[in-house]
Amino acid sequence: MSGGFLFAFAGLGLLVIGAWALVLRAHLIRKVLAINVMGSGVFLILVGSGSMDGGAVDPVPQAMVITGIVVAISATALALALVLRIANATGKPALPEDQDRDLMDEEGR
Amino acid sequence: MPELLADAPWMLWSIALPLIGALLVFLLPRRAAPIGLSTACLTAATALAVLFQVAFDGPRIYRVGGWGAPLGIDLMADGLSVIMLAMTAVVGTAISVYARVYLAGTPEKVRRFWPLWLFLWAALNALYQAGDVFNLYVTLELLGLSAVALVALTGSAPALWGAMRYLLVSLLGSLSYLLGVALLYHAYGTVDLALLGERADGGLILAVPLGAMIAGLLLKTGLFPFHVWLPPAHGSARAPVSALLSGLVVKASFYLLLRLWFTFVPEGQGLPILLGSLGAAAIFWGSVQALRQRRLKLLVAYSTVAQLGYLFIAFPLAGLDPALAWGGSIYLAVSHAFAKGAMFLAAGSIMTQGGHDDIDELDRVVDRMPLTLAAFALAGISLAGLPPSGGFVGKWMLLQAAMAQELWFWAFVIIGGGVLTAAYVFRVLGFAFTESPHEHEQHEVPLTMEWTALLLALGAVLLGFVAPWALPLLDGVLP
Amino acid sequence: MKMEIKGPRGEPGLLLRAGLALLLAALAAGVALVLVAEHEHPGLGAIVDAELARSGADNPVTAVLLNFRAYDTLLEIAVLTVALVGVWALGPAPRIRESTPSPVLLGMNSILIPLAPLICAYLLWAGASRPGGAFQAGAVLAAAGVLFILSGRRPRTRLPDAPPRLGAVIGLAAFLAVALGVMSSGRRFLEYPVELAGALILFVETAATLSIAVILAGLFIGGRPEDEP
Amino acid sequence: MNAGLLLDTLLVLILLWLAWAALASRDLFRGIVLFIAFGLVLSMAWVRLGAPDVALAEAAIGAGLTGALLLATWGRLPGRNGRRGGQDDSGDENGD
Repeated sequence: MSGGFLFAFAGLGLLVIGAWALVLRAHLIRKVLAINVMGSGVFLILVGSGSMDGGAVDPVPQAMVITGIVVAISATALALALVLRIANATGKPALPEDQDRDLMDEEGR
Repeated sequence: MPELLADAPWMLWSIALPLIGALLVFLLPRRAAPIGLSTACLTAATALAVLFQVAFDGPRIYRVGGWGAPLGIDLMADGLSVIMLAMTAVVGTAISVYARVYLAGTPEKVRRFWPLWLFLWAALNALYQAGDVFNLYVTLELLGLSAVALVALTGSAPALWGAMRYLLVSLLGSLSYLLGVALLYHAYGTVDLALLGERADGGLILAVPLGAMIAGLLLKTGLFPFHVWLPPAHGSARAPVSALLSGLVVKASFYLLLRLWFTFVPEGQGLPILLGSLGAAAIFWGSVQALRQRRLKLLVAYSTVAQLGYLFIAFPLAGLDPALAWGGSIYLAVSHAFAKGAMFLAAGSIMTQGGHDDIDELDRVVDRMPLTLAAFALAGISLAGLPPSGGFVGKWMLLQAAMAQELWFWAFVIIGGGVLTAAYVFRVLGFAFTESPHEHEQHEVPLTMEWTALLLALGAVLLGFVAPWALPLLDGVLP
Repeated sequence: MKMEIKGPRGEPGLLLRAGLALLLAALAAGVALVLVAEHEHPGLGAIVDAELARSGADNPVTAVLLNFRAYDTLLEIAVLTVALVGVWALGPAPRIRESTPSPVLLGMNSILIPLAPLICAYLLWAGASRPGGAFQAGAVLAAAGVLFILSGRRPRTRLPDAPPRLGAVIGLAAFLAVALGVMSSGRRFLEYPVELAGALILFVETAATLSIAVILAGLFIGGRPEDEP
Repeated sequence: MNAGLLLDTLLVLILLWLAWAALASRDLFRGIVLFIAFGLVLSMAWVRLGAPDVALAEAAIGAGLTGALLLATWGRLPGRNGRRGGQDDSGDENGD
């Protein structure tokens, strides 16, 4: 068992945690966090599974992950800008179906 | 000189030109409209050049950077690619012409619309010609982000919600797709589509990544029950943007789904029947919702949910004669792009004229804007699948495929969906002929807007006549 | 986006949770299965090593990013640009609260901000042979910009529009110019001549670094410059 | 079990815990801070995987700038400081 194997499975765990939170948390910033965690999970699977045979580290998945990280921050920035406009326009950073939900983030700022 | 032009790498230019144009309009916002429109025309011309190259010389491959797969990235254009490219070129040009006039009153929006739309067009052309699953991921993200930003352009709360939901769904879909790419690379050591097709040997090792990719793409295509994000996003965007999203953008993820399906040819009957059933559910659910809508643009958006369902009916029908079923599905996708583009553009004109899009309050549109109403009606004819429209050809092919195999349920779905489509189209037409009890503001609608919608709708009908030339392009693409 | 089956107070119900758990369990099982199975196809590491000498970079990751799969990177910079165009389309930048920043932050900044271009230059130069490269360097430069904004020392007068606009597109523009420029000598898009590859990569990376920094800082500001035409 | 594997296991456990805590904590600010920590630990994981280039990108972009963006957005949310953020040209109501 090599390190790559371990990290690939950690990536799988992150994917599951992120998907869970993406559906169940209402606050839009939390959904953005969840997407980012899921993305990190997929990146770990991509590189981790590539270095599972214990040989030299494959540079191709690494380059893909760097591309993925840049794509992720682009999407995150657009998403956060949207969250801010939604919060300013409606007073609550949540989608309409979650409007009546306790966002759990009001207290303890 | 002619040989030089015939051999030029138009595939590449169809991607590079809109990128250059997008940068130019972003740098020179004051001249956004003229630069944007000329870029749109040039891009369409290059896409049509690719169509001719492939039609006369067969499929082409362009090795970016000269490395070649698996180290480098290959672009490839075959019959399916060029059909989608040409569809984007024609519908995209019409929408560009419309947008130039439609947005002229709001210079603020002009500057925002053009760079995003040109980036979106570059993403579409790149996607249709990509031969590499990771490169496809990047094009998907480029497409998704520019589409989301276009929806948010409206600025109202519903549009912002629509954009946000669209963004989350789009990102979830791409991540699911990327997971599939990671597993494919792990299992087969390449991301080149052609090589993957050779190496993939079926079984669970292929099923898991393929399942993840297909699920992600279904999410992005908005197939029932993943359609929840679609009507708010498509219904709240500006008219040209709605036309782009409904006509072109959802087709991109559907194309990719087909591409994966044709490359890997999944075994078994379960998945095709599931996809077909979801398609049937989409047809009925989307049509019923369309009938119930009060606002015209939401009606048209729900109609998209329904018509997307049709594209998936081909999956359970492809067993006996693949060319018939897939050809019908692809033909429907193209006709829908024309018809739905025309419908949203017509809805935009109606909204501009009366200042609202309440269906019950439509006020003698037939007298005020006969051209626009004709566009709406012609587009409706193609959507409902009446001869001789493109929609008729597509549905007739699907129907033949169903009857040849005596699969009566699917035949019933195809016909029943057509009846429902006719019902919601006629609901709009009915109100367009009557007078509204209330007074509404009246605005002048530029003739260009009316004519572009009408020409697109005419295109949707005339597509019925070009089938004998278009369908042979698919030879060799289908499994 | 999901079919929400809600309990009281709009909280998602048990059914939704159970369905989601089932779906995720199936996903995890499937992925785990593919991960542990035996595979006969090695990755592309060996091919990259074989062609590394012709790529113009000694660092294999840089070689993949900026030569072998440079087309991906070009589109990715387009994605970054779209994000900025999209954020600008949403509206003008929210006003940053004018408050006196802490002396610690100011003191730290007077060291960090001049240092950033140095680190950036190092990362850019190192990227050819050691870990580092345009994205990391651009991020460092952007971080310096963000610190500068946070320190409240940005000019009170409105930011002019043209320089950030130009800075944002220069990376993609230079990349496209190089990619298309090499075609004039009968090569393909992005097909660098071997003897020039190193220089071209460095040129593209420098322009990209600048753009990445401008775009990332622009994304942080969160809206378009106010005096836009 | 060698030291390297022990370190990897520890990293993975911290990573999973941080992700869970960032997404499940009741306080959003705490969640964001935990997410930034998650990014930093993740960049250590990249080093362990033999991917220093990715580690640098992750630390600078994934943790650093994403974190700054998240904190800035959090700080600008309306109601946080008893003020509403600057409104803009969000115009037409029925969003044609």
